[in-house]
Amino acid sequence: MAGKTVSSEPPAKAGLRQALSAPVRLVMGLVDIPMRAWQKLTGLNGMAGVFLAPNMLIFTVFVLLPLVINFIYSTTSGSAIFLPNRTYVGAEQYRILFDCGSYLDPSTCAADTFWAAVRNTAVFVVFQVTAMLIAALATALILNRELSNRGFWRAVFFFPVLLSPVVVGLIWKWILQREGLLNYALSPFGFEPFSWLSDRFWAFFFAVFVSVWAHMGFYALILLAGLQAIPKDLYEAAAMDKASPTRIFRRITLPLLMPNLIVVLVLALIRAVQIFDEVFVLTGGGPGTSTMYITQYIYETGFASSLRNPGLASAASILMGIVLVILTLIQLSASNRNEKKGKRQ
Amino acid sequence: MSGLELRNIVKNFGAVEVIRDVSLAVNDGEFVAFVGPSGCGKSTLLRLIAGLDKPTGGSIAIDGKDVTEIGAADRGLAMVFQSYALYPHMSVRENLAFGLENTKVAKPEIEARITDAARMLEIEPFLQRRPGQLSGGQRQRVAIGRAIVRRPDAFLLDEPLSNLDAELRVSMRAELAALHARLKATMIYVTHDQVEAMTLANRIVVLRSGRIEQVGTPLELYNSPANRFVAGFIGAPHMNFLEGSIIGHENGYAEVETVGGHRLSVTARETRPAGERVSIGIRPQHITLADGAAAGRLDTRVTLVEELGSETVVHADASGKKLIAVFAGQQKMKSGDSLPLHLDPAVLHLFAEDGRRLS
Amino acid sequence: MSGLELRNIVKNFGAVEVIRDVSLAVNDGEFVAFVGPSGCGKSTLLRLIAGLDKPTGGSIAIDGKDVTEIGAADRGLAMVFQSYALYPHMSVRENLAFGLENTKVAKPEIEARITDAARMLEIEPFLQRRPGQLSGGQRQRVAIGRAIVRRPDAFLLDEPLSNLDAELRVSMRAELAALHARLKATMIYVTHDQVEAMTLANRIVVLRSGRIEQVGTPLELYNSPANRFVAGFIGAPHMNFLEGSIIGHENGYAEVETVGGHRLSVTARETRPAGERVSIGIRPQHITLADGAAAGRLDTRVTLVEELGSETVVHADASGKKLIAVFAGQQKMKSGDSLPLHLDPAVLHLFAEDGRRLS
Amino acid sequence: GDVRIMWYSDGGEGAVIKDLLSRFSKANPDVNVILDEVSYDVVKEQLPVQLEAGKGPDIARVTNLKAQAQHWLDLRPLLADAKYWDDNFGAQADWMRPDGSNAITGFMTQLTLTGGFVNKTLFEQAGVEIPGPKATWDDWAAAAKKVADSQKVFAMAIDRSGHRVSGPNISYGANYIGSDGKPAPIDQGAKEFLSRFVKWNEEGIVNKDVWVSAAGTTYRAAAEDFINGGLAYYYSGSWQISAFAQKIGDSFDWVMAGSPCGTAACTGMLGGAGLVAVKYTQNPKDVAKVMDYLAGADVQKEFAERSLFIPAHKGVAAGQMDFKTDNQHVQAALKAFVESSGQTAAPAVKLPGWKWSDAYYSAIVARISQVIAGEMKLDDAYARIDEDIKAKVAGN
Amino acid sequence: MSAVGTFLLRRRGGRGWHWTDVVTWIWLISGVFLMFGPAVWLVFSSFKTPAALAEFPPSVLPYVTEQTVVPGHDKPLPLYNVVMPDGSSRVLAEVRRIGIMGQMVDPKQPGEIVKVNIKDRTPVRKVEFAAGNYTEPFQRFDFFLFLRNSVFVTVTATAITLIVNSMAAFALSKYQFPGRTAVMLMILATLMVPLSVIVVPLYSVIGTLNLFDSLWGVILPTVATPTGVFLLRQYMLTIPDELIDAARMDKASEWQIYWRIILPLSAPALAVLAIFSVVWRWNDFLWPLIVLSRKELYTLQVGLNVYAGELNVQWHYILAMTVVSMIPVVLIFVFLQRFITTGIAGSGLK
Ligand SMILES: Nc1ncnc2c1ncn2[C@@H]1O[C@H](COP(=O)(O)OP(=O)(O)OP(=O)(O)O)[C@@H](O)[C@H]1O
Ligand SMILES: Nc1ncnc2c1ncn2[C@@H]1O[C@H](COP(=O)(O)OP(=O)(O)OP(=O)(O)O)[C@@H](O)[C@H]1O
Ligand SMILES: O=P(O)(O)OC[C@H](O)CO
Ligand SMILES: [Mg+2]
Ligand SMILES: [Mg+2]
Repeated sequence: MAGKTVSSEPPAKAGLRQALSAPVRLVMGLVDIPMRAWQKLTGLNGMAGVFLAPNMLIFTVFVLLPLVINFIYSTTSGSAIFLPNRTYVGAEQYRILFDCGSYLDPSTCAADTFWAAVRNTAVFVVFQVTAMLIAALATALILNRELSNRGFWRAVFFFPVLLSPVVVGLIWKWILQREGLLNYALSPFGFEPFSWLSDRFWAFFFAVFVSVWAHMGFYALILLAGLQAIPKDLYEAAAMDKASPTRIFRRITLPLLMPNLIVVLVLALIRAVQIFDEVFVLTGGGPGTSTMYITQYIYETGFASSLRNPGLASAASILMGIVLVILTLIQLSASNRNEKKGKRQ
Repeated sequence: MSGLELRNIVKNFGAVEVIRDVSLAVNDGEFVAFVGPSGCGKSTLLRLIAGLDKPTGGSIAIDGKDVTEIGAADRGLAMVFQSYALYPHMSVRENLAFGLENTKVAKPEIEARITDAARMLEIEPFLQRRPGQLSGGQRQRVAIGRAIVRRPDAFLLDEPLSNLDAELRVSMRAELAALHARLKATMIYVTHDQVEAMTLANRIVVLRSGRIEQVGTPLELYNSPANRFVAGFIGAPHMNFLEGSIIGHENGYAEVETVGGHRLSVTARETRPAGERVSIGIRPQHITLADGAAAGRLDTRVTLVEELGSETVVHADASGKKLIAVFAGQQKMKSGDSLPLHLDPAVLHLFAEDGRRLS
Repeated sequence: MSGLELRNIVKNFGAVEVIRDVSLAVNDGEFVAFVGPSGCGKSTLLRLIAGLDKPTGGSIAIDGKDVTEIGAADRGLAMVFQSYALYPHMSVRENLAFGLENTKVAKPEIEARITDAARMLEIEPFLQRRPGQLSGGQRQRVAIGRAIVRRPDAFLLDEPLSNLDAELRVSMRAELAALHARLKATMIYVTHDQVEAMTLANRIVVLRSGRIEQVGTPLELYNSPANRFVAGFIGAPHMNFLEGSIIGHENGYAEVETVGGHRLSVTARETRPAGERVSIGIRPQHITLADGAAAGRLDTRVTLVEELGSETVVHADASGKKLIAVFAGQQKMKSGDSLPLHLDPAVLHLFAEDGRRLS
Repeated sequence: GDVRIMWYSDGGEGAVIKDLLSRFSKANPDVNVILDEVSYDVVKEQLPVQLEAGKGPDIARVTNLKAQAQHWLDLRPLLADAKYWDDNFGAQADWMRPDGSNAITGFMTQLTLTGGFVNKTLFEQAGVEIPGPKATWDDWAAAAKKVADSQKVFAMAIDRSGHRVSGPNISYGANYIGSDGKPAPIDQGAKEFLSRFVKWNEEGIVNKDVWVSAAGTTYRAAAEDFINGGLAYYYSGSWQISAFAQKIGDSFDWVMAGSPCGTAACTGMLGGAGLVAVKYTQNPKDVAKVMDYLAGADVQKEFAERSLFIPAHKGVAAGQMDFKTDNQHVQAALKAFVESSGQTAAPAVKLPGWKWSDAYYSAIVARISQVIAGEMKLDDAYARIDEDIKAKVAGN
Repeated sequence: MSAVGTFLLRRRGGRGWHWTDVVTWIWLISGVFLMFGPAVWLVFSSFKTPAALAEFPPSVLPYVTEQTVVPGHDKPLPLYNVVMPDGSSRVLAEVRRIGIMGQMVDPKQPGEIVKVNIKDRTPVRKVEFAAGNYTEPFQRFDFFLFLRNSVFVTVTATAITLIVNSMAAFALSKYQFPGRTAVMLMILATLMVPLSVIVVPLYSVIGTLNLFDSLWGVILPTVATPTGVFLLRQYMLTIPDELIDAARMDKASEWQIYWRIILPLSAPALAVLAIFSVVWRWNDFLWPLIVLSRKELYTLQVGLNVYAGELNVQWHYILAMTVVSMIPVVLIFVFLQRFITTGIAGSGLK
């Protein structure tokens, strides 16, 4: 008997809901007429196409097409922005990127900054995604408990997501600079002022920390929705089975959360690889190039200076995309296995 | 374990009163069945005992210890949910093993218990399947299995056999009885099946709208229902009731005038004033065919005949009042036949207008 | 509507064969019950008829029209799911209205039908509640209501009464029968309840491991089961089987030697060679107490007595063979008593070693 | 018709131009001037895309003038008095037109000049003499270090920008422009200063944080340290003046001290933002009208005085300026900048109009900060700078 | 239980503190400090004058130096705490500063000038909110126009996002059709390249479609977000297929199944996506910047950005406007998060 907590609405509110839903019903009813006709014509499989169509149309025009154009860019050179004004160079841009003495040592590469960025990004992603996952999961689990003032607590953890990356970067820069809030707070304990962001380790640490800080609420919310979707009666069954909280987490929560965990993992990974704005504002990629990530490289190469090289930037972005696709494929094959598992019924 | 005591339990869902002041003591090792109309609060009561819900009022004690504030995991009970609540992502085997792993039972022991339960429940072929790949009855058996393997001090079973076929139900019933005998565990059993309640339970608790109507051994309930509700509820098809009024009393018998001016005498413990409205109850199985013009004969007309093979259920009309009678074997009656019935005073029940038993 | 015809239906789930070559014709307006052991494929067959699953092989025709490729929504059937499958986000009223809104039934008509169904199912007080706020039985009634309000050409009901109490079940049964009479709709009804199957169905289909064992009217199945499986499955408690071997034949009777050298004669249509292994079936209700030293008397010892109030189920041991007998009323037997039984040749069934009926 | 002006602001100049334009609108009701105020990002990232697509505003305030010169409208035929423009804005006209053309495409809304700011109060407190006008970078470093040691502050800082170190480089004789007009390899002059700069960073004379705390070409200013009195000498530019006026207030005294000398000169770098007409306009005549109005001497003077900018208009600059501030530090600093703009060395005047200066700046800033961060040797950095620039030239 | 205890109702039954309760509390409290603290600081900072913003060490509250009117001086003079040579301390007003010496007067005895080394004085400060950070931008530009554009973009884009994505997610989670995995992968693969990288190609597309300088040009490219499809699809996977079976038996068309069964049951995920979409669209900066070049069409974020110049950024305005523009999204969050409640999809089933 799951869902005991579902309460019936007071009649007044229900009435309001009915009134509000009337126009929606009308519109949806109208849409239903052609939909039904189409369904008659094509059966269920035809409907899949209908449901996909609007998304796919917008998607093809505004996402896929630009991506293809982007690929074509990567085969051209020059600073011109529009394709017709650019010169075709084939794989030249890729050749430049891959022109290395040894791939393990960026300094032997023609595009040494690119490879430094690749290496930095790889390390960053490993730590950031792990930290992100743990933090988001912990937050979601805790927000999923029966707290009073739920809305408040959720807002607390979601709040940073509302801030633009620039503001995020800025706030933390102010906190972390040599004369910043952190040093100020530490001074009573006898710490000398320290330039956190000029230190390789700490700059990296805070790049991870701040990006987790800024986006954790986003993932926590996804996980929270997923947690709430787990039927209550399974927890009741587990309680009857004398399961400890840790075992409930490992054997019930985690597997049933898997579809949503996959969302979070995939998105977190993609976004970690694409990390840019807030870290850029925070560390600018420094000290030296130690927190310079691949998107910053692309941005610098393709857009920052007046002498842009969009071809090289595109090539780099295509490479980044390919790596991401591979990583995502790996994750999804895991999820496909889990899809069947997570299903009730 | 495990004596169980409910003291003045009340449970409300918002404004809806679901359990109203239920008190009940269940002895260690007893097998108690909860019966009652759909929605009367059986499952709710079970959930309260389990610790899955908190009562709005009253307290629950297990073995004399107040457990009202103790969580479900710490009460040491096992439960078969009416909705099964199987873990959809685990195989049947894992579903069964989960509770044992939680209590750190050794691996071989887990294996043994699962094999045991699976054999008993006839689910060996499905141990590797997920619940989603099972039929309704198979799922229900897994749900039972999950409780059984735990060997808890007390079982809470919420209609555990409702989706099983007759044959399987009989064998499961026997298995549960054997289990009860072997484990000496307290069992609380919700069922809609009269046969289950009658054959399995030491005592039956009859609930109605969140109140206990009667508690007693199966035959007590059958033979001396405390009131008209219990009388009607226990026994299938349900008892026939004939409205009537007291004419007089004589040697512990009450003379009652009922449908069509028909007069019946019924044993009565109490003397009620003449003219008072009463009702007479008679079980369908106790109605016999009147041979010839015997006294107390009731003339009726057959309206519907239900052939069950081993017995025949006859619906009859006695001066506008519907009666149901059950005859053994297959009868040659058909709708429209006239049917003279005999109501033996010895098997009649008498109830006051408020439902209280008088006989 | 709606004649229904299944032709050589096969359904596999991966490697698991669930339905194996089922052919069946259901007449327009007929009430057919599917019975069979848990997991035999009843629900699967229903889902195939509904169009929710596609058969692996074979075809389905409704009113002579092949609908194998037609989706569920266009087959014009209504279904009560074994798992209810209520819309959890809709109130009971909305659950009932949904199907009607889909077919553009007028508002007042919807209102009327819901009121009707709610009265019949006794769920008026809960119309505003969500399924999560209902008891198991209440949910089940909503599931029935959802099908009923639709007034479809044919109903598919998957154990619709399994979670209702006896009394309610009886009245629901009557309502369904009335509905069937009124709507003249074809009904296909899966049940584990023998009484339901026997009283409601025009014909009963007995399934076993995805195959049809027998199709026939209730009494046909009860009186002349086609094989030992059907014989055992129909009737509760199940038929007793005594293993034995043919000694000889005489005027349509076969002489069989069975447990403890006991000899019985049984009607037999076929002559079987002497010495062949056969089994004799006798329903528990047909066993009577032997009075005195009558011929054919079987000496047994009582092992278990189950008092059901209206009848008594006695488990007895006859030279190591377990027998169940049902006696009317409450008997004074107890475990350990010796019990001489009489098996009337007229009510015995004879089955060949492969289960085929011989009598 | 409509004339759209894309305008970004560093400070209060947006309000000023709005004011000036509203006067124009009153006088010319037939021209509908619309001021689209945007962030600098728009000018930097969006405008180029629009321009290449043949779209864009009619007039824009731009810093990247030369590289986009092909998009600017030649106003010469449309102007009432082209000679006035040549006379007063001719010095920078080359910055905003294709090489070899004589087009008039717009004017500089302000000139900027790099130079050093001194925290006079710190020097006084330390009892250190402020070096004189002919003092070299080494002198300044030595003096600032003394102040730093005594006052527990940083001695020097230079904004993280290739443009900012190019003045000092030129002062030591650097020349970026090769004989073919393409970039020359980094020369001894540049190395002279850059190696000093690296050394000062290592010794803590220069606050390392500024250059280390970013990668690539990212701009980082050290203004905050200076504003907070944590810096004795800050090499930045004239645009800081109004911010200083606002933020430092009365906390300490500061002066603008021109650019220190190297072995070859004592030059800063010129720069600034220009207001240019866009070729793709539908109303060239109205555009010219607006431009003419804005280029007027009165308007120029008022704009500079109210915005606290160094005027690019020759006549106005030569005249008496009355900057609208009551902060005497600002008055003084602005005057000092106006004066020192005269000492700008020839290569420094040329660079703003040279196509490859940005390639040079980026390479220097990216690689030198890697050296300071300890990621690279100085000599490798020089090699990388040359390679980076070569790649840029090849790619364009 | 203490007052704090009642604030937090614990899920695990029983008396006393389970370790999970302790962890919960630690997490929540540090959450307030760590997640919310910087935000509070941001709000306070938005009330600081540029000078106070640039000040180190930073203060939490916006302080300004207190001033007082001293007879004989036209302007109010700043007050300082001065440590006198004898070790005592006095509050003096500074008339002017010459080099490292300040000329001070005691406001109560205006005649006498005291010379003080500036090292020995510290300003007397009080909390004052610089409301001008808020009011000036409002006067300066068309806030309400920008607001209207932002609202239009946000609302429209969110509505379309929800509908279009949920439709696609429905198809991808509840239908078996050839190429389903391929479509899913393609959708995901496009997440892989950040927007900033494909801005130029996208710009050409927008140009071709004549959506340049149109709010639809801002809206359309964002609505087919792969994130949304992916998020919704994964959530819909958890809705039991049997409910769809039931609806089909109820003669519901697929469209009705979509909007009457799937959509309501996906409410928590839809709420999450709605929150995201609102936040994204409201805060979108780069893309509107590219598409919109006329101020009549500016969204708030674009409009507010005029304070970011090349060499100078007027943080006091930007912070204030950040706070202002955050208010609507916070409210929307608070409203929408209610829908992230117990999924009930399972409770209709046995
Ligand atoms: N997805 C599946 N994969 C494999 N086997 C399945 C799957 N679904 C059902 N089965 C098997 O098919 C058989 C028939 O199932 P079905 O649900 O039709 O049984 P049933 O006759 O309705 O049983 P019950 O009376 O228990 O409801 C069962 O043995 C079940 O285990
Ligand atoms: N969340 C709820 N809100 C309001 N009423 C509820 C809620 N949950 C259950 N009820 C009501 O409480 C009563 C008791 O429910 P319960 O499930 O205990 O009945 P039951 O005896 O188990 O019935 P059944 O035999 O049908 O399973 C029912 O009438 C039901 O409608
Ligand atoms: O690419 P997505 O789906 O993550 O969408 C992100 C938002 O559009 C960012 O503004
Ligand atoms: Mg129940
Ligand atoms: Mg079934």
